[in-house]
Amino acid sequence: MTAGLKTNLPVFIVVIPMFVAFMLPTFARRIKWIEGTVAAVKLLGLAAAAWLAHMVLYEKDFPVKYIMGGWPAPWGIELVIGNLAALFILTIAIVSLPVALFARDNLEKEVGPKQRIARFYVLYLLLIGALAGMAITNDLFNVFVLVEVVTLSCCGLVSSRKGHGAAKAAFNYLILATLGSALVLGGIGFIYILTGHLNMEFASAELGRVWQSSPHTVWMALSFLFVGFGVKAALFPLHVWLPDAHSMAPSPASALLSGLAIKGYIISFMKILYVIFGHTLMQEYGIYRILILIGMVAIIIGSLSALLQKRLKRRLAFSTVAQVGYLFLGLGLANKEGLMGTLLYLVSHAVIKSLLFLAAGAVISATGKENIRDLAGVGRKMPIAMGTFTIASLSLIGLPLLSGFIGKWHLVLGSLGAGDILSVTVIIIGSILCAAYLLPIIRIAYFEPAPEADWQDPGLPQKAALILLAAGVVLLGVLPGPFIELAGRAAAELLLIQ
Amino acid sequence: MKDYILKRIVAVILPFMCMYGFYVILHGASSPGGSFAGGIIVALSFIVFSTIYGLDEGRRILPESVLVWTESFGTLWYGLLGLIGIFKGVPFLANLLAGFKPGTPGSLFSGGLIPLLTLGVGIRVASTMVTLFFTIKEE
Amino acid sequence: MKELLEKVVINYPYLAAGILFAIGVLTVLTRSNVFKKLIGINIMESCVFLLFVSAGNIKGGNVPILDTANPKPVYVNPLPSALMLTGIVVSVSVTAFALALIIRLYNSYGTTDLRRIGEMDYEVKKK
Amino acid sequence: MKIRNVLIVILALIALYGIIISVAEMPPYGSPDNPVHNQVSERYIHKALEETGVLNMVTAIVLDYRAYDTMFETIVLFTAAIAVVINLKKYHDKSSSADKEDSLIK
Repeated sequence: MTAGLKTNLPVFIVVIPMFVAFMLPTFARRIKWIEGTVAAVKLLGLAAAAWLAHMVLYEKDFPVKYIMGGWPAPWGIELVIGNLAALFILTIAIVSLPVALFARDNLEKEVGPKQRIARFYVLYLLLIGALAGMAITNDLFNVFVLVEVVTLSCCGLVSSRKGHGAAKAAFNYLILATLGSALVLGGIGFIYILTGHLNMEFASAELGRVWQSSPHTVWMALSFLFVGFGVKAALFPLHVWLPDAHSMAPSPASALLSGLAIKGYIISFMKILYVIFGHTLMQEYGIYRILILIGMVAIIIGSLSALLQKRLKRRLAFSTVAQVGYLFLGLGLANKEGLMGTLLYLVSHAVIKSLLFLAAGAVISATGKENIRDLAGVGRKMPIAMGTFTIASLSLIGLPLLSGFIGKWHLVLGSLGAGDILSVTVIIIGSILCAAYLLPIIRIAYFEPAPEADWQDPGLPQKAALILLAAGVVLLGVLPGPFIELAGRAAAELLLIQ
Repeated sequence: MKDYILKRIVAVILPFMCMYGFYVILHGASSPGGSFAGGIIVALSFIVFSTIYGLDEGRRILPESVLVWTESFGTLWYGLLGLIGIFKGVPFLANLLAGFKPGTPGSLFSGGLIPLLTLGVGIRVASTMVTLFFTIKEE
Repeated sequence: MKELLEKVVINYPYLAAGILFAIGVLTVLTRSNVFKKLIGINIMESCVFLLFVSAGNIKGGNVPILDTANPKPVYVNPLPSALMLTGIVVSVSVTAFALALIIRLYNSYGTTDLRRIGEMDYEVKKK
Repeated sequence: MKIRNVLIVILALIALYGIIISVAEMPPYGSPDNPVHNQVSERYIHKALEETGVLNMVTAIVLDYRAYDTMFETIVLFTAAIAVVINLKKYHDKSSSADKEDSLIK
């Protein structure tokens, strides 16, 4: 039994949240049961993810290939459970449990009656399952289908908020994201036409042989995939949907979207770039330089536009645009340190940004104020919400001993290794700008006189969620051992270093 | 709608339409079509019915609870059939590997798991389409 | 040049897919009416389906349904058709969801023009 | 607004140029020697009956060789249904429909 559980663990991680999601609308009559079930599923998921990570770290025979339905690689769908997948699944589990806890009291205000809350949880579980699936799949078309599940559930989560702004944001998001997925499918089509394979490794081997006879088609496939995933991951000139969607969504949904959904696309893009195209082709086409350049522009422009925002959640949303720049910058460095930096920054940003959004959501739902100027004195009235917000901000800026530092440190090391002084400068400037747009919030919250209003810290589950995430931020900074190990091995795997 | 002729014609045609939909679903293994196309035809029969006879009548024939159940369990059915493979010790969604009989080619129940999967997906597609239509029409 | 044109003419389904795809992208990006945007999205997705399905074709090939009585010599590639079945379902779901959002937008703004909606939002913000 | 449209048209023209160039390089349409017709489709065509027991190869692929994709396809449909319901469904109290509260048209 245990052996069966162990071999099929990757399938269960993807499928169990979805099964529970199918049953929620029919079985669950009371909102308490739904919340309990979701929390239980997430706890189970955390345990499973930890087990998976432990197996990947300490057992010899990983990465392991799971052959779906018994059809081997080029004919059927193949899942690969390696370091990258274990790292991302662990991140999903760490972030999604506190979000589920936080959602308990929050949703009634932002989403509405209990039937809608039940549907919200359904979309939440589908999103989690599909993200886990994206991390482990090794099949191009399967990536597309999972991308669609993620896109639709994200748009559903955004549109579940009451009020007219949410529908508009969700519509813009849906249109642009579908444009992105059509581009992704087009890119997959070009690769399929050239190689005749959908499995990533077979396609890669075939592409290495045929690319010289049709270089422009390969270039077209690459640019289709780049723009498609760029739209979905909110890469700088294509980020127009993000600020509205992330600031209009209910707070738990914003945390998921900013923390996890974007990361899922980046993981997929990373796999497609490094596994299918590979080092030689990317160097031949100069993708590395484009990635670094766009990453740097995204960092600067995203941070500057965040500086200009007056509303709290919009500022955090623009901050996400800047952080996506770091991730793409690391992808373009093309050495082990840079890729490790991307992966570690991805993990730490997932935790930090979801904590920031949840704390902001707690503050906004307690005070009813969205502008940063009106938050004077929140720090003293809501110590836990604002305290965790402070920890997360300091970590995002990149102070040592907090999680954001490790990712940035590896990114800097990677840029030095690539001999790219400009990107080191940009990373440091980005940190300074990050301090410039986050620290004023903390200053206003703590050092300005509080008005005579009765603002309370949120309820116990929400406090627990915030503290859990804050503990995660600190722990990732102090004891990053397993994460660094996983990220290092994943980076070496992607770059084919033995 | 008050149109008497339309109602009579629809009353005659509809059962055949629905049956044709199930025919397409079940014969997906040996002829063009299959779960999705057949499911759409089944859904269309209900959609035509509730367009001609009114939404309330449609709701009476297919209550919301039935729709929610078929919608959820059509998808769950697929997953549960996939789990059979795991219980037999072979991968998820295995078909003949999991010990199903291939049957005579071209007959109704050929291909082991496939007719069961088709039926689940077809019913599920039909109920989703009807749900989408009802929800959008109600607005 | 002539060589290029000849090759392009041989690959006319791909070219049609590409041109229609560009038209779809233009429709999505330049029109402010929500329905036109949705139609643009549908055009784009159909083009990708065209690209895939024409990739699987063989001239003189048969429908990929086995005929046990008299087997055909050449069958077209069934894989792209199977993939596009999934793609069509995805496209249908996106369209349904977008229509629901359009209804919601129309209920709260009274218009289906995104530019007008933006102006209304701006006015509300100013107040 | 005008400048933006002109920019978009220029971008589209560049993309079109790229498409034409890459179409010219693609394997010729309809030829049986294309890379698409490799051992993958060979097995689907010749072994589908033996390995799955159905005559329709497309069904064999959709529901057996790549059944995992089809599961996600149904999940996409399910997601869309849930998202539509979350947006449009009215529950018993009138005020609870998504945005009756702050509609901009009265």
